[in-house]
Amino acid sequence: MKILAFIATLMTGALLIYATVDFPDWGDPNSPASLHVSPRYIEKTIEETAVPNMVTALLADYRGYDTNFEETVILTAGISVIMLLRRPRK
Amino acid sequence: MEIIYSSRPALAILVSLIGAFLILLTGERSRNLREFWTILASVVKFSIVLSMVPFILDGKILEYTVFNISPGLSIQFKVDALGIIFGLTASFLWIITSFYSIGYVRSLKEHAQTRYFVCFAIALSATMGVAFSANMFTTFLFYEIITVCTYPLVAHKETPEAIRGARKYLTYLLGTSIAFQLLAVFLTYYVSGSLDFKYEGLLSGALGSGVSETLLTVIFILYMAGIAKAAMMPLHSWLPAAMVAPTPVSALLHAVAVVKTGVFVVVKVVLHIFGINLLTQLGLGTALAYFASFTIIVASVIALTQDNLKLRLAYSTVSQLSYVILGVALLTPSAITGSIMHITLHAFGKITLFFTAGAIYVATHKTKVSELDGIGRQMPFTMGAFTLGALSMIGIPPLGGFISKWYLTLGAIEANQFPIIIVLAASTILNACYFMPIVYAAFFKEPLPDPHHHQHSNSHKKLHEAPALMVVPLVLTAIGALILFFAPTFFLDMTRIALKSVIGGN
Amino acid sequence: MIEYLENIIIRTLCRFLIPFIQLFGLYVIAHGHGSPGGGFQGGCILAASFILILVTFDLAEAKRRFSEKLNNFFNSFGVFIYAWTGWMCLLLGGNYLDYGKLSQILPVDPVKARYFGIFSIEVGVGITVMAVMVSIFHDLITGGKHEEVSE
Amino acid sequence: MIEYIIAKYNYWGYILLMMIGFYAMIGKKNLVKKLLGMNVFQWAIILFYVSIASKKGGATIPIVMGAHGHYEPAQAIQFLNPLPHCLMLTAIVVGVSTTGVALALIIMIHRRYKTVEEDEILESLEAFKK
Amino acid sequence: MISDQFPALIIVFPLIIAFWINIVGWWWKRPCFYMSILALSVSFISAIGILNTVITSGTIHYRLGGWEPPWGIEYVVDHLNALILVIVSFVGLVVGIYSKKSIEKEISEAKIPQFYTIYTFLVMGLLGMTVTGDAFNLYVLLEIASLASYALIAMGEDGAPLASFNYVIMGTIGACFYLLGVGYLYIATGSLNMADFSQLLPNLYHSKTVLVAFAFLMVGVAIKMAFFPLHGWLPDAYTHAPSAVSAFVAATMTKVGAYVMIRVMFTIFKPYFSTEMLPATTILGWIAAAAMIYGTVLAIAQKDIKRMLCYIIIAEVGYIVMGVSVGNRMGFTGAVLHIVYDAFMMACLFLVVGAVYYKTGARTIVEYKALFKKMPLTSVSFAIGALSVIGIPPTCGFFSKWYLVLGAINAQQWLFAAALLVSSLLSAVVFFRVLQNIFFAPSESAHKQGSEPHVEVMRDEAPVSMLIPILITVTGILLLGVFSGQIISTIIQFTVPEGF
Repeated sequence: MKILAFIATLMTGALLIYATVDFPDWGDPNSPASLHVSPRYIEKTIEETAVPNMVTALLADYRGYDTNFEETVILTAGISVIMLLRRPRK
Repeated sequence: MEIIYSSRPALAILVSLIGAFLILLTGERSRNLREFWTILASVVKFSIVLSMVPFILDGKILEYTVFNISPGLSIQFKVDALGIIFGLTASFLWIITSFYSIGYVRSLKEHAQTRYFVCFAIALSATMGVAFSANMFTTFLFYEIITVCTYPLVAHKETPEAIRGARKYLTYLLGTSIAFQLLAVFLTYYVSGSLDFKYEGLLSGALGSGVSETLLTVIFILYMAGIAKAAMMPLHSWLPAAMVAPTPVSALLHAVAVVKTGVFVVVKVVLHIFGINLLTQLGLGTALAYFASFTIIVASVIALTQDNLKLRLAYSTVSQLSYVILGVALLTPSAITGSIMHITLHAFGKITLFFTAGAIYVATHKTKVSELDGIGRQMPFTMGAFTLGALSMIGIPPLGGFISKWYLTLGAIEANQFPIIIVLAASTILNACYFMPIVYAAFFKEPLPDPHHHQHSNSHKKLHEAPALMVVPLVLTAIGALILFFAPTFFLDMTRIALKSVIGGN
Repeated sequence: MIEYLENIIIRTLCRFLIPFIQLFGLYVIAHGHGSPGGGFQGGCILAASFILILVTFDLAEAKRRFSEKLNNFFNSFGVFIYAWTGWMCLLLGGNYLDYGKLSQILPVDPVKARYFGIFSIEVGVGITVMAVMVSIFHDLITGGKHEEVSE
Repeated sequence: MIEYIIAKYNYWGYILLMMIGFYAMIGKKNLVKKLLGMNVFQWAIILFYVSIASKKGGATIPIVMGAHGHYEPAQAIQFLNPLPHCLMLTAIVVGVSTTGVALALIIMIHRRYKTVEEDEILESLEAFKK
Repeated sequence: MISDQFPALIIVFPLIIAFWINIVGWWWKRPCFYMSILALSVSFISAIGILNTVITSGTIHYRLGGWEPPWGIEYVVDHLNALILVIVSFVGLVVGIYSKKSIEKEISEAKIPQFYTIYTFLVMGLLGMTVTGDAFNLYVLLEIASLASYALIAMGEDGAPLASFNYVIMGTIGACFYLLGVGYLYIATGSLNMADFSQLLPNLYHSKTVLVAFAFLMVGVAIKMAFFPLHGWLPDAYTHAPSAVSAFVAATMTKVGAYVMIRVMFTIFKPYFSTEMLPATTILGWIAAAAMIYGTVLAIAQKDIKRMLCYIIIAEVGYIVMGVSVGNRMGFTGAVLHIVYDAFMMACLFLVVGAVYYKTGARTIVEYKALFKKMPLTSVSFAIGALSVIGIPPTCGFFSKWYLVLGAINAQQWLFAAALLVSSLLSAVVFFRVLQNIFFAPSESAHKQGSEPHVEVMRDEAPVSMLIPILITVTGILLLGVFSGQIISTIIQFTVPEGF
């Protein structure tokens, strides 16, 4: 079992390293990640949402839907813990 | 030949489904009403089937499409001569059987009678579906429905050996049909892009379009292995196992509906899927013929050794079914005539025999051949009918069985397959060997002291028949077997029409 | 079940400290626009203040400050604020979460309306995160047996 | 080769973390250790995302500075990529929630079997069967 | 106007009701059930509306927050996920109605509000996974669905928490692999939108990053849909869950997983990438063939009926993947058809098992002896569901298998077809063992013939609120099959990816 786990881990690691070979260098300003969609967030945030903090604008507006369900996730967790653990009050 | 679009085939199938539903609704509350539904459904069904006959006699074809699943794949009914012969036989015998089984279940006080009648009705509508189906898809669909809805009938007694028998029944029929027949259907669809029955044969053009002979042979073998209902030799043993069922079930289903469905599908596959020319090219017909004749002989020999009456009848059925297969396998006009005729004629004879077996069981609770000594004096009508049926099985004029054997022999001569003629002769002798002793014992032997009935010794002297509801039907079927010899013209015409469509000319 | 710190210094200190922590949490929520922060971070800080009550005092005290009912109400209500903001955009004829439409009811232009929409959902996020953190923490440390602990 | 490795060094870091977490999740028998492994695993992914966001060359945190009302227009090169940060805020919350539920489950399991060692639990189940 | 908002409504209406279920339930427990039914029925209606709109006027694009993709998140609803939406919301509604009685029996009365809140979240999460067109958003909703199912499964009887914990571990591995795959795609393309991916990726198909991303996405989804070598968590989890929960989860969760797999293979990546450039489909096909056999064989070995059905699910997932992997029109049609039909079959079977458990507490095959005399309707429903799983016409299971086998034959994959038929045979063995026990068990009434047919056995059917859902699914099983033609011609034929 442990051996299997170890082999699986090694295989995953090998796969990850293999993938990393084609990554752009770390912090490369010209990597596709920094060129495709993110410039708009950086440059247009002010005139589109009047919010200086881009992360907040992105979190709550451009991708507000994600955040909505992020909250739902944590609410689900809370209610689940209540349902699983809390003893009903007599 | 022109095609008429009519919903009658669908109605013929629907009516007994509705009947089943009504039976289910009525249930145990009022038995007479329930039985009334059964009778009504059977009569209506028969009249619907009968109403289609004139069209067929004018050489027309009735067609009805229920719905298309996808291009080249639809649930569709097409009534031609071949189908109508089978349909008529089954639906007519259903009427008689329903009377008979009412008598049977009531005098034996069977349990779960509602289930019994419901399954019976469904089985019959599925049989009609097979008889009238226009493509292999519909055929397979109803073939499976028959298997599933007769399973409760075989397991009806719910005793351990009944359940064992039913399991064997299911394993053979369902297993082979899913494993082989379904695969064969898939391959047919793959090869020809359609599943419709064609008179010249659906696959007849396949060789031309570059399908390898081996593939076609494989498909053919898969079909033959997949249609276990025809009870060819390696896959026959479900039929004796199914004899645990109540006798009416064995009578209608395992002498007419189920097994005849099997051979009917074989006939369809040979004539309308492969077609005569293709099979002669591949030389598969002869192989099938020899296979069938092997079954005929061996089954008859086994039948000789059986002491249980129903088992003996079962093995005789196995061998008689192979007559039909043998006929179509010979691929000559007279042989095919013979086999198509045999579907009907054997039905009448064999159902009579099963009815008598049931009647004897109900009257005296005897199941063994060795117990039947002198029973003829006690149940003269029953045993008289038995004699007629037996003669018809053997094929002695003036009884129906003679006609089909006659045509089969002619066909064998046409195909100049002399070994086959010898097989036919031998099997005739064997039939005589396993039927005649029963008749002889029944009428001319002194009855042995009866362990079952502790009455004083002259009890067997006086008449002790089964209830009239059972005796009348079996006498009727026996007479039917007799009539069919003197007035076979109707069926012969039908067969001729069917043949014309297949072979062309007359 | 749990060893509570019976240390007077810590208690007084915390009693003194907690309001400031909560104030800071509110600040982080409110200023999530212009400075690092936002609903999630602020909510966590608020939750930390209540958890501090629990570890320095006991569960009864913590519940007196922030009752179970209220907690349960909050953890749903925060998300409700969020979803309701989206719904108002929906009802005002826009798509879900299209804050620009809020300008029809707010006295501002669409862009500024987005600003306020973002603010309201940040508040919602903060409330939910605080309430859920606290309730999870309570349940986990007590194994759900609140009443046994509080007596 | 060496500068190639240098160029991606914190990717190697997250790979290492990830392998540790993964091994703990599938290799360890202790449920709590499994859970810790799960956390390491998730944080490794978060590290990966965040390191996508980085930009060399004087890029700063993605907040436009300036007095109220008037901000100078922002250039993409000046600021880090905000998208991964936003995604990871979500991922963090998801991780927290999963951990919470998993801890609750562990408490339930401990209540029932009085242990969090998987094989001991299985033994007690076997004993319960017999 | 409201019809434009259906895509939002289907998700957001349950969301906003769920909070109130939780809040109201704290003081007043009775309305919780009705509120959740209201939410689910609204999303079912809007799912129907979406399907209708898609059929009439093609794919729907819905921009959340009004931001155009790829900057904002958008819903993309084409024929495929419209169909899945209808199925999921339908099963959710039906099981919701069913759950009233069984939940009252199986979990403590004080926890009912939380139960319905989380149940609504679960349905909503699956619907959201289906409807979204954004890869990361799919991850978030996947986590909602997973968390909800962890909690609900852990509410089951003894042994459920451990099973649920293993599910947590496996599920998190799956979700994290999916997240990692999305991250790789992001670092390679800089986008998160599925349509955008399919635009940007073809130039990068030879980048190692993209290849590994594909691998991680597939593995993650495979874990979530319990595909054969990674199915370990499923039998325990679904066996111990409360009956209503396992009915819903078994019917829909694996199906949605299969849907996501189809999206990954044919929308995020172009079909020719998945079928030709990589041997992915071939490998999948072989594993799927193994899965069919494995699942049914282990199902034969089981005594507990629920567990037996769980292994059947594994085999069914194998069917679906096989249909996708043969890579032609017939097979794909069969796969989508099987997703739909299998949802009905599994719902039916699990609901029946739950109803029997509710009435008699029976779990093992032996305890089902002579059930027919006690609960005739339920037994007949079970029989029909079983026949459909075996694939006996005219039940719907036959038709989907028909297309699957034809697809395998068209692809010249004889072994796949053979494996499918063999597993059908084995499932026949599996189910007729049970059916024979239900219908013909030699109970005392059978032997004393002459006695009036079972008067002494008193009928004791499940309550109506459980019976009606069962009967609905059964009618679905009986009717859907014959309408396969219409379903395919109106919906499924548009879902087949180009190049097939």
